[in-house]
Amino acid sequence: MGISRRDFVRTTTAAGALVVSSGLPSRVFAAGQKTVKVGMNIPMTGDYAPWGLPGLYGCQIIADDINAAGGVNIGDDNYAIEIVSYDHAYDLEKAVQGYKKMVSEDDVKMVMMLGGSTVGAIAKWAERKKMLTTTLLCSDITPDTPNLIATCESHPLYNVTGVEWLAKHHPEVKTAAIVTNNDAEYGLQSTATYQAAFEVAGIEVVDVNLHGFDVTDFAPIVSSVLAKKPDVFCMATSFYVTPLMEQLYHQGFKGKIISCTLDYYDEIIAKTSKEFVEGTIFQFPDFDDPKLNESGINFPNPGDFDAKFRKSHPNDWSAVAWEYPAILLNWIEGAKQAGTVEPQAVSATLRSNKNPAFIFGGGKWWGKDLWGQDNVVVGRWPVVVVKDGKARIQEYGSVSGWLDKHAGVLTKYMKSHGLRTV
Amino acid sequence: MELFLLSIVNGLIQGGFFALFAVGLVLIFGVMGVVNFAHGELVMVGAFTIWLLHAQYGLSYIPAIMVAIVLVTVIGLLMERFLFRPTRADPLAGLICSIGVLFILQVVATLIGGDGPSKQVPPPYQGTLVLFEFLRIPYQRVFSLIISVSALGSLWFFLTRSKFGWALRAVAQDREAAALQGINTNRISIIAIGVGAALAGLAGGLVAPLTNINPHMGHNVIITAFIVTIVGGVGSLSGAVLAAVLYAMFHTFMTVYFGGTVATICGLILMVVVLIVKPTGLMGVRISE
Amino acid sequence: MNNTSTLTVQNVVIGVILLAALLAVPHFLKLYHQDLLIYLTINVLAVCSYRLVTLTGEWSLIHAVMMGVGAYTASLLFIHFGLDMWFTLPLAGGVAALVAALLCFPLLRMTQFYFLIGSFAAGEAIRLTWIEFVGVFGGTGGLTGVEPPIFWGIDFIDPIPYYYLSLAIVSFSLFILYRIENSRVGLTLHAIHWKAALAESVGVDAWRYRALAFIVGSFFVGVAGALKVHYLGSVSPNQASIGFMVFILIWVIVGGYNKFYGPIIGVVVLTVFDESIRSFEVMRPAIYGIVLILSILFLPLGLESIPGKIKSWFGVGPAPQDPPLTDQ
Amino acid sequence: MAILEIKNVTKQFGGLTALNDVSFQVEEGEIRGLIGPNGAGKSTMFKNIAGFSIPTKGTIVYQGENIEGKKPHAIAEMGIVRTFQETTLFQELSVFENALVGSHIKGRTDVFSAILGLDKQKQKAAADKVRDVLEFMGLSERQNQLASELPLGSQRALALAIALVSEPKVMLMDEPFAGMNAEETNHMMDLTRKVQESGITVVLVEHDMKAVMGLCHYLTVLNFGQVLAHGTPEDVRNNEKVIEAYLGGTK
Repeated sequence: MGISRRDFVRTTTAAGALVVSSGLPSRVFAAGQKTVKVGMNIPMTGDYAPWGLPGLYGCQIIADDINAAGGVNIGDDNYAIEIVSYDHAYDLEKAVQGYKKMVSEDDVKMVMMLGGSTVGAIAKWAERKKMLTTTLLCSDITPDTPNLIATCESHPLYNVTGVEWLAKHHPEVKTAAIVTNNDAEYGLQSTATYQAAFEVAGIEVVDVNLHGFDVTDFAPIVSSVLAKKPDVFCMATSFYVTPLMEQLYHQGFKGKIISCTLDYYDEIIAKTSKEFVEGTIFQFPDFDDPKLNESGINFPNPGDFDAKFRKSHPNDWSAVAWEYPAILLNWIEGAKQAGTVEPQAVSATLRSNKNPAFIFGGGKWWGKDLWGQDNVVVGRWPVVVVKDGKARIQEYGSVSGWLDKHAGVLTKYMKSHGLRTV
Repeated sequence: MELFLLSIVNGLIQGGFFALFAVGLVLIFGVMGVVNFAHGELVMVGAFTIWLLHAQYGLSYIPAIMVAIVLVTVIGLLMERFLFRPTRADPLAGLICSIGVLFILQVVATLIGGDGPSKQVPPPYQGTLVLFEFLRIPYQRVFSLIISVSALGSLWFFLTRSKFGWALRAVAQDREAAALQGINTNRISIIAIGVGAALAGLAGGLVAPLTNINPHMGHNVIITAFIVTIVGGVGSLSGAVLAAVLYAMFHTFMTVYFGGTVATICGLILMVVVLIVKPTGLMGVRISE
Repeated sequence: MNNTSTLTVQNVVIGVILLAALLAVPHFLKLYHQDLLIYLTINVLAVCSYRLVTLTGEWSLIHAVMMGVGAYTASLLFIHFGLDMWFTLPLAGGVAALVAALLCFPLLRMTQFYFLIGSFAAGEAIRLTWIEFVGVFGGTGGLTGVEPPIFWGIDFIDPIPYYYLSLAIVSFSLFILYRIENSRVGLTLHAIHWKAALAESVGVDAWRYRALAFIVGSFFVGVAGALKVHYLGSVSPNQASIGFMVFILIWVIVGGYNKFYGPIIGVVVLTVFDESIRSFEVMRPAIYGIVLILSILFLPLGLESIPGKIKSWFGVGPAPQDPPLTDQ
Repeated sequence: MAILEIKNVTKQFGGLTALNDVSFQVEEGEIRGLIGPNGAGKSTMFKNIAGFSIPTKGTIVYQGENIEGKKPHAIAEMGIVRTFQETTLFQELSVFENALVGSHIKGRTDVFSAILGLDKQKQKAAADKVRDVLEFMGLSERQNQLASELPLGSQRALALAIALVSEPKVMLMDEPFAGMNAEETNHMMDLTRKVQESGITVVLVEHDMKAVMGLCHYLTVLNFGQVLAHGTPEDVRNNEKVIEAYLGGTK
């Protein structure tokens, strides 16, 4: 199973080589067809690879589908989509080098990135080259980054919906404890958001436990948190969910569990028990979820995508598997409306749309109050709960609705952690 | 009070694990004068072996651990023969060679397991030992504590009661004097790295079901091992065991009462303080003037 | 040490050709490789300053963190006070030197293995401080938005001007490092390395000289850090991790640390090599590891010793000796 | 007048007493021998005088000043310079550079002067001094060779040269004749005498009895860390206790 994937990685990364994946149909281009290149400057090796590589696989599936169907009509031209990838391994120097290469040498029309310090590092170049760039972490947006947008994942804002749902369906919970990795890009952002959401929901936060990336044993961390007897155990992290869940299980935690992600939850069930994981709340659905077929969802055939992905990459599904594709689809829509693939025009068209086609619907542009630019699309976001060993969407909460009422609380907690706000 | 008891148990379990790999590092350093930077990767290889054989191919846990130990020992012996022995005159060259090995082992693990998410091994011993309602220890951890204590016990027995153990300690204290007394230092080096690597393999096998397994996991292991080694005294095996347990307790209690990051910073500061106050560590012997 | 740097025709010709090549090379490269060239130039300063620290025979593991100290200093000065690179560069070096001076008291009580590990621990503690104090240092995300200067109408954000600028600064720094090494100070450092006790017996205060090497080395790597951050635009704790430190160590040792130019050869050859195997992607570290081991086993004096070896094969020069890297 | 006074010095390592209440005085301008069987504490005494080790008890007075507890480099600066057992040189440096290190006290410079070349005058003086001493030691022709390439006799001479360049008042020589053949020994004895004639007080630890008896003006005999006897070579040769100690120990 390792080998085919390895070959795939190698071919896609070879000197930013053209990715024409195994799917032969993509080679059958219509006469006179042009190619538009879209860049993915993401981590494909190292610790952050799980938040890069699955996205590349996902986008490849989408691009292959589009190309197999004859490409996409933008303006007067018909285009094939080509994904150009560069592995920056979450290294600042490499991220900037890869970005400049894509923009200056590969002639890409949009660059998708994971976010965090790597986006901070390229932000200057995005403005200089006026290149449309996307991130999954909307906290990357600053007053100086008009070309940086977050059109899909609005980490960490969506976390409010899970807390809202929890408070509504489990009014008995009074206290919560938050555990996360102590980093400014992911953990602290989520922590601030959860603190704000709990405050709004009337749940008292009795402990915030921050730990480094060097933890090998979560037993003491979990023990110390459980000693505060919280009703809710909240994981504002994606990195250490499995070992934390395992410890909660062994230390006999009986309360509610809420988490940003629950990637590979079947493995967690294998390490704990089905009963224990049951009822865990998080924010990222599987794509075979029936509720994704409802109207208002802006993602073509989620079930089909899910099947294709799990067939070609059975062990690699993570949240980014559909997030980068959603951004890609969003961009294609924008380019169609703009009638061109030129970054500035697409960017302007996307942002002039008061009701952008957000993946879960209900989208609107937001962000000025917190980060200085309305460059984040917020809208509905799914609250996912494990039911009978399977992740199922319970409802779509409204991120925008919450922000309209409580953005001030969020700002307060962001500031309390030393995080940047306008 | 409950939390206190629980933390002691957690600290002991963690301490046993720290001791397993720190003792190996000390043994190799003491006998060969080489800082084996790849020691964390030896633990990683042990853990990966469990993932591959046990979790992927369904081999039982205990045989998988055996294979892990043998495999890691073989890697250690190869390192001794082809890297450390030729560069013996020069400890720094040995260190750089071990960094080379570190790179190679990480890549091999990546090629086998892929770059994707961290690997998980379902615990072979399910269930939890409930001593009191507040004192619950997963059987997997009980197992790992028993095994690490008995491994360290056997090592102690070997070092104090056998001829080899005696020779090994003699070489660790003074290589030249030992050679003059007719001890075959090459053979002792082989035993040292063999035992050290085997313990690392065992540590990897024990930790596999308890943690995230990925090709880079050796990094945290080696940092902890350094701290333990320094605190315990570079040339002292009993110092390493004592320091492992003390440091694990220290880290556990700091984590419980002050948080994880603070615990790590304090651990590093503790190490620097020990270096300043007693550069030879808690049990270290003064190297002759 | 007592060098007789003769201004022969041969040397002048070689110098002119080298200079011309250094000035011409970016014009033959695309943007991606121009960037690489700039980082390479800066890394040359990092390895050469590291070599100064190692002249006394002590190998530290804090040099990468000192480069980070320089980068963070420059970033903070730029972001909060709008100071231009002309000011941040010396100040970054100064702060790195100051941090080094303070660290001398605990660290220089140790030697050899203890110093190696002690310096590593001190470096990690500094790095964790950057991570912990999010408000000041930006946590794991680090600091962004640092810019190069615009001067004489030249925007140094473009790679070629910045390359020339770094080339000038690095060359000047190397000249100073070279002067130090070939002065009495350098002789004393060498003397401490080979026989500290003998040097002390004729009045050398070994502690002071080890401190001097550590502080001056840290100053220049601080400058290198500032130079890097003004081009790259951001700095994060990750950049100062043990990973980068290991690379500095490798560059110096594989290049050959016995000669002034050894580390330069090391960083240049290995960077070019590393980039040339980029298409092997995941395999790359392993290839690197194998090359590392082979060079230690078969070229213990580093790449720098190859010409000498070739000469001795043909019976032209003396057979090179293989002294150990550290004292016994 | 005594240039160096050792007063009741005791040195203990762990449970071992290497020196036990040792006292003696060294007169200015003499060649003093410090002899005794192996393990008698001679080298330990040297280390304590030169500051490489600190006495557990007792004092060491040099020119009327207590120097105990001072660092080796500070003691060197005051004028006490030691040489080492076996051959201790900067093997990787040339003969000239080796001797130049010896001129540290007079020739040292700060890093800025070094960069800007402000210390030219000083360095020239140091180099001249080095050349004089090498000439004096008969090493002039070899000054560009690596120290490791020299024959044993010349290596010892170079070790002496390094010490001499620093212009000491007292020179502590640790077994300068060890491993030498008769010819080399004679040459070394001549050199030592020349050193003494130039006004430097010499204290030497030595096993070679022929050299000791021929060279020293006065001897101090140590045994098991205690002073066994003082006296001229003639006195010591006939001292019963000394004969017994030597017959009981090594020859």
